[in-house]
Amino acid sequence: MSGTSEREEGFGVSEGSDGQLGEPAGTDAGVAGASVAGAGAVSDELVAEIEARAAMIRRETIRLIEVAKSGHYTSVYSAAEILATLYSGAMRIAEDPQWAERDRLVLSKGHVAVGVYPLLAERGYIAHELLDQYTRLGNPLGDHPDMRRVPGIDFSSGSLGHGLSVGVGMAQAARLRGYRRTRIWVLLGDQELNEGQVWEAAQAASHFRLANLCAIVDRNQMGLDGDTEEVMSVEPIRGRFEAFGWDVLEVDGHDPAALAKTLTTLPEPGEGRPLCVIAHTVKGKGVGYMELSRTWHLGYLAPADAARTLRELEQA
Amino acid sequence: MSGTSEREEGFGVSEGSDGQLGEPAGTDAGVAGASVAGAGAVSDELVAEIEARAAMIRRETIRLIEVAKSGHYTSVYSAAEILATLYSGAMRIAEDPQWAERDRLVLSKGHVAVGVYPLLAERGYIAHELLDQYTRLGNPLGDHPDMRRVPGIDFSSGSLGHGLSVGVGMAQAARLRGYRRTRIWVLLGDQELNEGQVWEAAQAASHFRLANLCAIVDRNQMGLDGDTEEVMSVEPIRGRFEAFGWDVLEVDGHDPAALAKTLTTLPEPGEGRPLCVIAHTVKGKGVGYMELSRTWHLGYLAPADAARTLRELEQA
Amino acid sequence: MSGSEPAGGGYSASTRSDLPDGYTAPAPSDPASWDLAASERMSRSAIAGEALAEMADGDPRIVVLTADLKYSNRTSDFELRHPQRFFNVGIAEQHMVTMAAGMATFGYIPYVATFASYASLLCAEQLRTDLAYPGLPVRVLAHHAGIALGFYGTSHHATEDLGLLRSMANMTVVCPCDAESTRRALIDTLELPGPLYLRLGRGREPDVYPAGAPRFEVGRIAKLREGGDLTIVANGITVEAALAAAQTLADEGIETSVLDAHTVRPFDAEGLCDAVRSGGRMLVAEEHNVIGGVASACVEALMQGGIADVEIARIGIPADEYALIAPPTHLYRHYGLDAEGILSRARKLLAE
Amino acid sequence: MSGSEPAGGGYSASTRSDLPDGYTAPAPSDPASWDLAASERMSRSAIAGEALAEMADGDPRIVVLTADLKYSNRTSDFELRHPQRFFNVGIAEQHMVTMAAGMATFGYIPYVATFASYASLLCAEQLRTDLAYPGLPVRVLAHHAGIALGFYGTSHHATEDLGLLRSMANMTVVCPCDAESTRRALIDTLELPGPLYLRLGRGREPDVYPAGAPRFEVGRIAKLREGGDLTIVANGITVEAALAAAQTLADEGIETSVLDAHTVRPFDAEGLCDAVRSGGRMLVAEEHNVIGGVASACVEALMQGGIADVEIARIGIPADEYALIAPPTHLYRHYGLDAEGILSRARKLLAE
Ligand SMILES: Cc1ncc(C[n+]2csc(CCOP(=O)(O)OP(=O)(O)O)c2C)c(N)n1
Ligand SMILES: Cc1ncc(C[n+]2csc(CCOP(=O)(O)OP(=O)(O)O)c2C)c(N)n1
Ligand SMILES: [Mg+2]
Ligand SMILES: [Mg+2]
Repeated sequence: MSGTSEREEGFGVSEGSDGQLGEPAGTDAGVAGASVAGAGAVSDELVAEIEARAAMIRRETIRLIEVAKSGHYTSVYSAAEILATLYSGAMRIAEDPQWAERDRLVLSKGHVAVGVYPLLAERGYIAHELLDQYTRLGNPLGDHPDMRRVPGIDFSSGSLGHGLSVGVGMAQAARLRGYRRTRIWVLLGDQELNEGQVWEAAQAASHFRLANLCAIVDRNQMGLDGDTEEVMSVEPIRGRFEAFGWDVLEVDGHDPAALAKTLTTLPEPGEGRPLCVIAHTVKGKGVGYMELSRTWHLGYLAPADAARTLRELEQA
Repeated sequence: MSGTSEREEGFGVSEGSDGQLGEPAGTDAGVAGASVAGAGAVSDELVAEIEARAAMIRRETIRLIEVAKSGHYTSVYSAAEILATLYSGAMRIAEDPQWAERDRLVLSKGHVAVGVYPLLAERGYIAHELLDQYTRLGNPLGDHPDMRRVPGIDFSSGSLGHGLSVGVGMAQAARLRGYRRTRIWVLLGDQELNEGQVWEAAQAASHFRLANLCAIVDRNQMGLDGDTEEVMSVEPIRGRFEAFGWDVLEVDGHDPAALAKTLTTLPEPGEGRPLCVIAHTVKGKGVGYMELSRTWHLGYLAPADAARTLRELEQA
Repeated sequence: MSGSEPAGGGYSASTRSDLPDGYTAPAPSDPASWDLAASERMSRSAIAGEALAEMADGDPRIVVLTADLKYSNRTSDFELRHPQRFFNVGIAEQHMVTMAAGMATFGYIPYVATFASYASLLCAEQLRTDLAYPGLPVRVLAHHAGIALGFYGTSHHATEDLGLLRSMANMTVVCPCDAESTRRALIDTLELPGPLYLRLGRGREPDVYPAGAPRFEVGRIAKLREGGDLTIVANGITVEAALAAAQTLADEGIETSVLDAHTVRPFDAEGLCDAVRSGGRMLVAEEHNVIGGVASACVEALMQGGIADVEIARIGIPADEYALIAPPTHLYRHYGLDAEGILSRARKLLAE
Repeated sequence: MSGSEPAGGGYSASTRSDLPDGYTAPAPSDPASWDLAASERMSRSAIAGEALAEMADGDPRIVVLTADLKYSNRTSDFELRHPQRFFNVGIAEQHMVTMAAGMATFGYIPYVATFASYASLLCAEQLRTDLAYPGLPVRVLAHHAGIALGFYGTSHHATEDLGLLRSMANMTVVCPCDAESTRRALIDTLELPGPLYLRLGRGREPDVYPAGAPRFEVGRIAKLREGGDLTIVANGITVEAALAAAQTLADEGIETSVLDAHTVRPFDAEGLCDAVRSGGRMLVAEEHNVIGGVASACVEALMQGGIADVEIARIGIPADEYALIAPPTHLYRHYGLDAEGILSRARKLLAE
């Protein structure tokens, strides 16, 4: 149940020249992604796979929150297709959740974790039974993810605003270790962009020319108290990232084909401008009464309502 | 020697409608600026006055640091004309340093204080004798300014990155109190723009439509460790402020006429986009061996060198 | 401007009559279901927003700021009544604290509200440099303190805040334990010249102090029960638990003093020394790391007061642990912060 | 990339042969004058950058980060030798700490350096959430701690950091007092699995420990002098002052134990209890608020160790004061943190 740290592996083996560690840069031997998409074309199978995975995320989120009796349905629902795409081949991960040269995913909007745990169980990183005890005493799965207790979680989060800095550190470290194909993904909330530390990290990412860093903004139009532009403006998101030295792409965050096309055909990670993908989404997507609702950032569906809502999801 | 707080004045006098305090909005009765420039035209007298005042700042900085035996010459020298212009009529201040409706000046780059104290003494806000004991035990004048001990200092500073937030609070408060002509000025360093809190404040200023807020960036090209673009990029400053919803003007920060024209002809403070003035300057301006030098962020000129440098300044 | 009531902006109208304009209707019909709006109404002791709204009716100095958490802390209650004096800064807590400092220099008394984890740790430098050092009257409503956010985990817990704040000159720290003491603390400190950190719970705290209770007085330890066998020092959620434990002990003939050490800074050393005898027994229970909080304040007070040979036990989060994942009440039970935990620790201490 | 040596970028070449490329020449000829480069060389005990540069020769895990302060903390010494493993993040301390945490997950051991005021208070949440909670081996070089920045004033002072950090689970806190103990602390903690906060002075500290001294051992109080009349507990700058005071007392026939309580967390309670007798006298002198720091740790240790009736005196920054403006040594004298101050407080305590 405890994620082993990379700290123990690979160091001290050889000296290496200064600034580069001794291990040989990795091969793909370990990669076992579900379905690695070819460059450019997005197959119908892949789209179907992403759709199925997103549906699974939405269903499981309802089931898990029924255990917790409180949770962030809507923050998961806006990100369901994004997460499904990442875990359907966009991310370079392997059977071993601690494979050193894997891509990393930093859940900067850590409250999306309840939607990620089912993906980790699906991949066999964690036991399915853990899901049934989500948030119960002694269980490692909380509302925010814990890297030390949950294999497949690359960093502990919960405090908004930290994740992009983590990503900068990881991207810099990946370069230093010579992991030329490793990409660092950071999932950010849109209201989260209010945090100043995001911009400290953004400036550093472009200054250090970390083209192996990809930030995905879940542009679901809302924070906790309401519409982002009403609570505290974050627009123009594209303009802000560009002014901080980033490349920016925009994509429909609920369109599996578009997401797959964007996220699986990125250039090889290297040196250059980091990339921000603005995923246009709807907070609560998939459940009518939750979509862009001001009262559903946090909530709980008791069994009867949960069942009714699951039916609504199935019919979609 | 202790600055009285506005807290004690004016409140509780009348109830006022919600959100607006009872005091009548201020008149200009209290204003006694040195020379209030007319809109548009900048007189030769004003230019000469600014030049003289900037020269005084540079001289006094050398004298004061001779007492302290350590100080920020170059951070003052890039800002000398800016400060001189603010204190030559751009700022709406009065004989009483605590006049409620005065303009405020937040020294976000607080280490410029040694260049401001002589201006406060010149205006009679503090006794000239205090300057002679700059940084000595018991003296209120330190490397960073203390609003509680130094009349004329509107906020205590020293930690970079805080000042624009202070300014947002003051601008919001000025509006709430009905001080329609009060403007809040914030002097920022360029490397200081690395601090994330600056951008938290920047977004809030435009969101709250604080057109009574004016940020001046001392674009002296350097932080402490070297060139800003080498240490950690801050460019494009204009692009960043614009993306955060600000109007931006650029000006030669060592040209008294240009500064006066810009700073004394701003529209009445009101509702709308806040204004950022990028003042292009040279760190250490006026002393050849200090200009854009990497070793002179901090330093000390012992008497012989101080005298020699004063002569260099006089000949300029 | 965030000062004005949200004007709808594309939201459908509410079908719940008690929701402010712009809320959408939640669908649930199962009575056990709830959404954010319903959750807000479950927080019966989260009355700071409401109390400030009342205080502000007659006091134009009061303004309220929050950081995208107006429903969680119910400063929305203030916003409804005083929209022009309410400022939502988005998720930018540090800016919020410093902005409040700027407003304070114009004579306002700003109340800033966010989770205690962010109010204390994320804003530590702003509290020190912008509030405590210049001595500005900004009040920090640090809600969901300790481990009140349960399975949100460490990022949302604040079990280090008292340690930080006890070392901060000019800072006043008060921990009310229920609605009435929260109201009293707000009223008592209105004219405090310097900053205040109000450490608040999650809003589900049962009543301890009767309405209008004179017993809760900022700066003075409240002796809620008197007894010579043992002194229990409590704070926040442990006050009610300590009283319950004391009642059980009383039924067994053991007499316990229960102190509410709500004001952690400045600490009422005299009040404590009056209540603890040399050679006596003291049990401190707090929702904080066992190092640096109330227990430390007590030990220092006794040592300085020359009260020696006190048998001392502490309940809190162990020195080198971060709390597990679980609902708050389960965590309170796990860490012995509930009545049962206090009772069993008290029994052990009495047997020593 | 900040990793490479600055390439000149418009600067004229240095005329001082010992300056790295890109430095401009300072004009001064008066021997008492100095600039940043000269000031750097005056900081003889600021050897962390140099020590790390040496350690890094054989250890590829070591990387160093700073926030536009490489000259003030002399991590420039590290940059010269290992430019690719040096990262300047500009004035963005919070990002620096979290970025280091990200690097640590790849097996690196990052050392982050900035003024203690910012390393502790500004980054408090990052230290807790990103380093201590996940237990990552990031080391914080918190230099110019306490009031070492003298007339820079409160914004640049750190007299609350120990209070904060003592309540932080998983955190190790060590305060070396000279060059040798700094080097030892760095070496001793290299393999520490969790985070470390190294509280450093301004780099002008005189030698206390001889080179290669085995007496300085992280985690254990160092007894630098033994005597039965009084125990002085010192830390950081007060160690040398305490030794000097003890020497004066010895000349008068009064025998003093001097303890260097350099490891504040975990605190060596046993070591302290071994050195302080019941009924004895203890004087604690520290460059910190008198609440929450070393003195608090001592009092708690004694109370837990059952050592009662100890007459205790504290020297530090008074509970509700921020230090005045003055050069550091003047402040040390003013607050009684120098040999004279310790001596006179010791005399008073002995007379009580
Ligand atoms: C630093 C910090 N402040 C406040 C919170 C509380 N909080 C949790 S979610 C949330 C709103 C997040 O909005 P957004 O970033 O848009 O994410 P979404 O849920 O919409 O995907 C807030 C304020 C937090 N987790 N961290
Ligand atoms: C939060 C914070 N971090 C670090 C410092 C130390 N420091 C003082 S001045 C300075 C460089 C400032 O550069 P810039 O903002 O460009 O101002 P300049 O002196 O060039 O006008 C630094 C890093 C500080 N005062 N505050
Ligand atoms: Mg959102
Ligand atoms: Mg600069």
